[in-house]
Amino acid sequence: MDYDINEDQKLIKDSAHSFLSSECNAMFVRDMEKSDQGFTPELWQKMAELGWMGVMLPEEYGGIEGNFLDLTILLEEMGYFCLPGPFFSTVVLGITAIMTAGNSKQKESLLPKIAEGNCIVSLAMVEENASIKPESILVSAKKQDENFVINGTKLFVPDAHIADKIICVARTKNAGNKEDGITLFLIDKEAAGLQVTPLKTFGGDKQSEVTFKNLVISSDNVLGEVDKGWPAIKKVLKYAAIAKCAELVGGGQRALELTLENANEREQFGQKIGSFQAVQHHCANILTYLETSKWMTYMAASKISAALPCDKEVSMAKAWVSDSCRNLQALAHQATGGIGFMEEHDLQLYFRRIKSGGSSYGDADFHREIVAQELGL
Amino acid sequence: MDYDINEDQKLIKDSAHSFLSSECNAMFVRDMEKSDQGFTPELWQKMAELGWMGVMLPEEYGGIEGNFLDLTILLEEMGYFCLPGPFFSTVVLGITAIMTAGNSKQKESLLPKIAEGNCIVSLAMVEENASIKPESILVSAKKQDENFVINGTKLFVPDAHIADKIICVARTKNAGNKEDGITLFLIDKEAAGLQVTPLKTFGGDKQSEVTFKNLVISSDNVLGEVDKGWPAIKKVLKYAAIAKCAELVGGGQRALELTLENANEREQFGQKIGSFQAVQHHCANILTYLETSKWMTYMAASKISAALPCDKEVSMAKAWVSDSCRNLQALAHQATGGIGFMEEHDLQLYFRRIKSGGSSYGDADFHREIVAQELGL
Amino acid sequence: MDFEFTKEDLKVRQELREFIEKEGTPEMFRETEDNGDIYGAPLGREIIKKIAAKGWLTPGWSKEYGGLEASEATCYAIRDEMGYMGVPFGFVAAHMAGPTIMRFGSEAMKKEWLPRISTGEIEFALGYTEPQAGSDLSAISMRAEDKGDYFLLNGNKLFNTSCHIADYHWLAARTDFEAAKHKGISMMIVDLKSPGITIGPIITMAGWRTNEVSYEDVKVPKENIVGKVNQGFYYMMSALDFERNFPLGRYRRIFDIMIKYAKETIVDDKPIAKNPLIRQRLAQMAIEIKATYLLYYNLAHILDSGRIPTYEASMEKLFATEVAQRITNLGMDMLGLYNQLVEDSKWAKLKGSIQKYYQTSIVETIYAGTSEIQRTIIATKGLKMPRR
Amino acid sequence: MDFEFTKEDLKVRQELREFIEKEGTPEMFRETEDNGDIYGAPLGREIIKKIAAKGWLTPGWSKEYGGLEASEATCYAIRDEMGYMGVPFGFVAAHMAGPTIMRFGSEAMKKEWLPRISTGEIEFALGYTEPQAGSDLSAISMRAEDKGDYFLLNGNKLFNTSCHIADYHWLAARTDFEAAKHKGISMMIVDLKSPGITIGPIITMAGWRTNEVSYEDVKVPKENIVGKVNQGFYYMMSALDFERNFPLGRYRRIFDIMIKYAKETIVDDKPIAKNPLIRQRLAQMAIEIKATYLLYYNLAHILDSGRIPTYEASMEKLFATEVAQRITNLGMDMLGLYNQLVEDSKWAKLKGSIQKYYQTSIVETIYAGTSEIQRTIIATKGLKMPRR
Repeated sequence: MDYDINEDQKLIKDSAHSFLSSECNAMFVRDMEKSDQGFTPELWQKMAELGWMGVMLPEEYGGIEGNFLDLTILLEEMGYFCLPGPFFSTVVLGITAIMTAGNSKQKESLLPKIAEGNCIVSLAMVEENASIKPESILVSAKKQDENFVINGTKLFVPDAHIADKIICVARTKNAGNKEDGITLFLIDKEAAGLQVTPLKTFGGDKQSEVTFKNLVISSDNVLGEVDKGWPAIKKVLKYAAIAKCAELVGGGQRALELTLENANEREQFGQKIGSFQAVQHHCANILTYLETSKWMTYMAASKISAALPCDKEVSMAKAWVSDSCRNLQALAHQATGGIGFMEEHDLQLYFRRIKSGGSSYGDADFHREIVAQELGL
Repeated sequence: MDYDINEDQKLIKDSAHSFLSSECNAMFVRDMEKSDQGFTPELWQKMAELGWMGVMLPEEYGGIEGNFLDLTILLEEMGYFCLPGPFFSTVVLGITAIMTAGNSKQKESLLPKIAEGNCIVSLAMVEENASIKPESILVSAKKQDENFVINGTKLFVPDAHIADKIICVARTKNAGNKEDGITLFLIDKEAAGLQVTPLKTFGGDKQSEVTFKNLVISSDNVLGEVDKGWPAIKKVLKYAAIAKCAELVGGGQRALELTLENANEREQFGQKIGSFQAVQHHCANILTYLETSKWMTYMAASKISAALPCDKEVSMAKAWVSDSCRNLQALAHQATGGIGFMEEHDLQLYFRRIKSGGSSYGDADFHREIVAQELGL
Repeated sequence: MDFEFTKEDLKVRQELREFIEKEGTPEMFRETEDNGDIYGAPLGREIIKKIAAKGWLTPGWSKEYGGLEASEATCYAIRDEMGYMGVPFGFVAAHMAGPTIMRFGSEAMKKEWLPRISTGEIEFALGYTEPQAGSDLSAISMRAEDKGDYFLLNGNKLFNTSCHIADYHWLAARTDFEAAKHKGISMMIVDLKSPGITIGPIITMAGWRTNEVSYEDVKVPKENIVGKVNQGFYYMMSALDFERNFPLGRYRRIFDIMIKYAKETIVDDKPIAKNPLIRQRLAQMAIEIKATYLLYYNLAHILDSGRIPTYEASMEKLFATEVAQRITNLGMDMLGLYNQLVEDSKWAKLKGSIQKYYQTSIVETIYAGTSEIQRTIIATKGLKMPRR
Repeated sequence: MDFEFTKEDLKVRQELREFIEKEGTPEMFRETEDNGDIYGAPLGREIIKKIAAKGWLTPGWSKEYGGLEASEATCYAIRDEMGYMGVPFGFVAAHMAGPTIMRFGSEAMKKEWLPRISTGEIEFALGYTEPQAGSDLSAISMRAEDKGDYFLLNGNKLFNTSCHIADYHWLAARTDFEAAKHKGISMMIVDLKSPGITIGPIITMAGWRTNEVSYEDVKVPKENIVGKVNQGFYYMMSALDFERNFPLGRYRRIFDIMIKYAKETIVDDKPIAKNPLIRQRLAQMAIEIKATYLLYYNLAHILDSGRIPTYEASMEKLFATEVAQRITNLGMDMLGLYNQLVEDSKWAKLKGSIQKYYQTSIVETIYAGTSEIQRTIIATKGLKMPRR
């Protein structure tokens, strides 16, 4: 049993913290929210130079051979600073899908580019029913000679507006078992029949509607086997759930710090508000939510890293972190008072991201149901 | 809109409070818990002389022509003092059933006796499935000439061990609509085939298993119409739910007082513990649970008294009061500390009754489901 | 005991609802939302004047000053219904300044201000909070120096919503700099167009605007002092007892919208209303809303009985605002991923209203006395718990 | 980072479990429950001696004093497993007195007491709480007057569980009556059979026994003082940092029983485990139990890393005890009306264990530092929030 991060991870954490504190302050975050692109190529390039895109990749693809736990630690810092941009979609969703399902040709052609910061990837998974269950995949890909023709609409596709490649999760067969018949397609941004329409979100990130209208794609661009795409997506969803937890934990950490800064500074009734029991106990509860969330995230991440069975642990973590971070954020606002409600105060950045993150990749109810199944209930 | 109780009700409340504070102290409550009977005929007789058994009865039956709201106020005081004995089963369950379903002969023969304190009544409703839905009535009564033959087992029958009459809710027909085919029987304690076996409860009250073994009963003892007993039981259950709320509110009031007595007396760290914000806020939350519970109870009771439609309001009240009183009791223990955990401290009396009361006549989940139906969900 | 509305109250609610359905325009509602839900801007003023003409702005006031002499129960019902209908319910003039003038103001002041308030002609902005005076209003430090026939004001106010659209500032300022903190504050009425006043926007996380206001050598005539000099703190506190309440109306409307949404939205071939988890949470909200209104109308009942609510007002505000947060949180959970989409996004559900109110609800448990302050009031005033 | 048990720890848990399954008798478990879950009575002593012989009573101690020199992780795992198996987990001798003697006692004292503790030969009862000293232990007022070669003790202790069955009192008493409150308390070992000690039962609401203990002219030899005179308060506080933890084991067992019950109990033709409301709540409990153990084993990790937990111990105790209450509350809700039936009633489910633990769970958030005290420690020690 070891609760400490190792020396390499400490290095990742410290260097990410120091890099992002200079490159990604709260003003930059606000600017990116307002911008159409939602990121800057300059920052993206610097991140690539630091090796971040390749954190989980083998050396042969330009990576640094890290594991998922290393990525978790990096994401926690990104959450702390509300890093805008397509890191999550490219690295957590894209690389995981390609590494899991891709053939060596696909890996060789894509992964080094991604590692260099020259390819942004996203995953088009969710549809109008807003569900991440296999039976919810209805966008269809019909075989036509050596090609497939894709039709339908995907929603909530992160960073699709700037993606070079979009991995589309489509149905190629209607079997009784809904996990069967799902196929992944690697689609180029220039493909005819692809249309990306940005949605406006309150979480500060960029998501889009992506429609496929008789989009013809060759079989070479199938990622993995035809009809057998679900296991890879299931893995991606597990990674994404814990990756999102890591971001939330980082954000929760910053929300606590902001709360303490105010509580230890502001005086009312002749004393620091941080000396009032009511405020102290709110902060103690925040820390309790935060530390349990942190350990739950690390626990699940270390199971993933060790390639141990972890469906239960992943769902436990996502359910707990989604609820807890929402609760801690509410306490942070309550302890901070009026100033925390203002746009100019940074607390609101976390409020929005924490709620979005809680709903993404399965909310607490969804994951509790999986835990119930894992308990044999 | 009028939130005040009227002069008559104030009189009921004050006289009940003063009577019970001398006749029913916490030592007496403990003695009754330990006794086999769970009540004393002396106190029962005094209550009858005060007109309590007849609070809802017309004058012709020896009553004082009060309404359900009057009864609610009386029950609140009984809850405050943890009054032991068969008042609830006789008056809330028994009288309501007889007044609703009984014919004039049955009323004339039973109600005056009850009012005089000479007849204890109970209702045998719940069975092994522990449910209060009509489909859960399985104890069967089969027609045989002019008689019925009853077979089966009832559980959780309050005060059956001392009841002179037990109203048995039995199934006389297996129809598709489970509300159809339920019949009420007035059974004498001496009836052959009736067996009463006390259960041991942690709530301090007396409940029994009641078994019917080829118990033969004449049609004269059918209360109301054959097969048409459910509407009367539904009404009894509504009355019982709100009556239980009233007891819980009274108990909650006392739990708050006990908490305050300790908090305003005990010193730690050189100050009264009641001056600490954490304790103050616990107590503020207790009062909030208590007052909302009180108004919800009165609101539903006044709807019942005015014979207005009130399925939704009754279920709202029972759901809210069950949860809130449990919450307020937990806060009371937390604010009181170690001494409140001791048997000799009165707080524990309420702890047990509040949990039992919350489960009785439909718990919070059960009643929320009814509210959902009433909302058209 | 009787918890039913009178026929008259039901009729007034109905009339009011129909009136706003008829008169309200999308532009007016939009303007209102952008301004932080207080009227004052052109379209709001227009409809408020019409509402005032019906007597619904100040229904409890005497006819002399433009009221209907209605019961508090009626006033509370109207106020709640206005919230439900999307018409801002926090009128500083009608609900805070007016009643205080009525209780403590001179005859001249009453004659001058009350009719203009009850007709909806003028609106006030609240001028209590300062950077260092939030929960602790006795710490107010805006200086008002006595210069003979006027006061000279210098200092800053923070989070003074609607100053940029209201006519007058209902201002608490320090007029005695030596006295104990509570004993040196006065209430006064300041024309917001006075020279020396600078109003700067502060945008809330929910997108609407509040203000920081700076006073630099602002002259306020002495006749604009309300009641007695240096009694302002007590007037503020007294007003809170009378006026503290939180009509749940606009969140109740959100809830009704959610109920409809749950019935109409099909997921996995059945309405989400049939999901047991959703059913239970919606039912629980309906229950908590009911409890809120029982507390709310109890305040009216206490006033109608000639008494003054104390801790009861704190309890209602505490409970109602927490219910408001739970309603919007449930709404967000029900919408799932759609909860992220804002009003003008493609695919937005319910016009993005849930996430907007979800954000606004955060401040409800903070402004006008935080939940923590309310709990302390309940404990010390309601339960007489010791201060030491 | 690694959150898995070592193979050795898994093996020890397994052995311990099998051992208690084999050795535990219903009479022993019953005796234990009646005595407030601390050993000391005849049957408990018997099994504890056997457990001690395996090294499992004080696994972390050096071999010199009868330990296994095991890691704290192993110690924590053993302690939790003992709770799970129904063997009381709070050993005053092994977990509180022993470690303090080891840290602060003289060599002679170590030699005299530690081997007798590690073999399970003797048990201590905790002697901290007094009528006016609960959360505030600095207010301890039991008088210990220096009479040359002994102290003369007078005063009262309250809620000193297991005094009626233990051998020695691990007593905090005031030895300096002039010094500041924290600086006049000493720790000492008192033979509970000493003349002048009267032990009276107090029965808890959960049915088990604790005590009030009065000291009247009780003589305690000076060699029974632990460490330095007047340093007792600091020893108590230091011990809390080392020893504060709440192994959830016995509530985890209740949870496992509930899971089984949910799968096996048929209502309306299907197991209640299929009721979505029950499923969600059981899953939530499984999640919270997981979170508890993450906090719990972090304490072991901190100790194994050579550091001392501070606020982390408070957090674990706070969190675990609240989880314990939620587990039993859910159990009560799942049982419905059956939740009322006590162990020896006809129709009782799960031997009435749920309601028994439901009642016991009430005190978990109170004794050994209330949840409120723990939150204050987390805020002031963990977050360095200001005291004023």
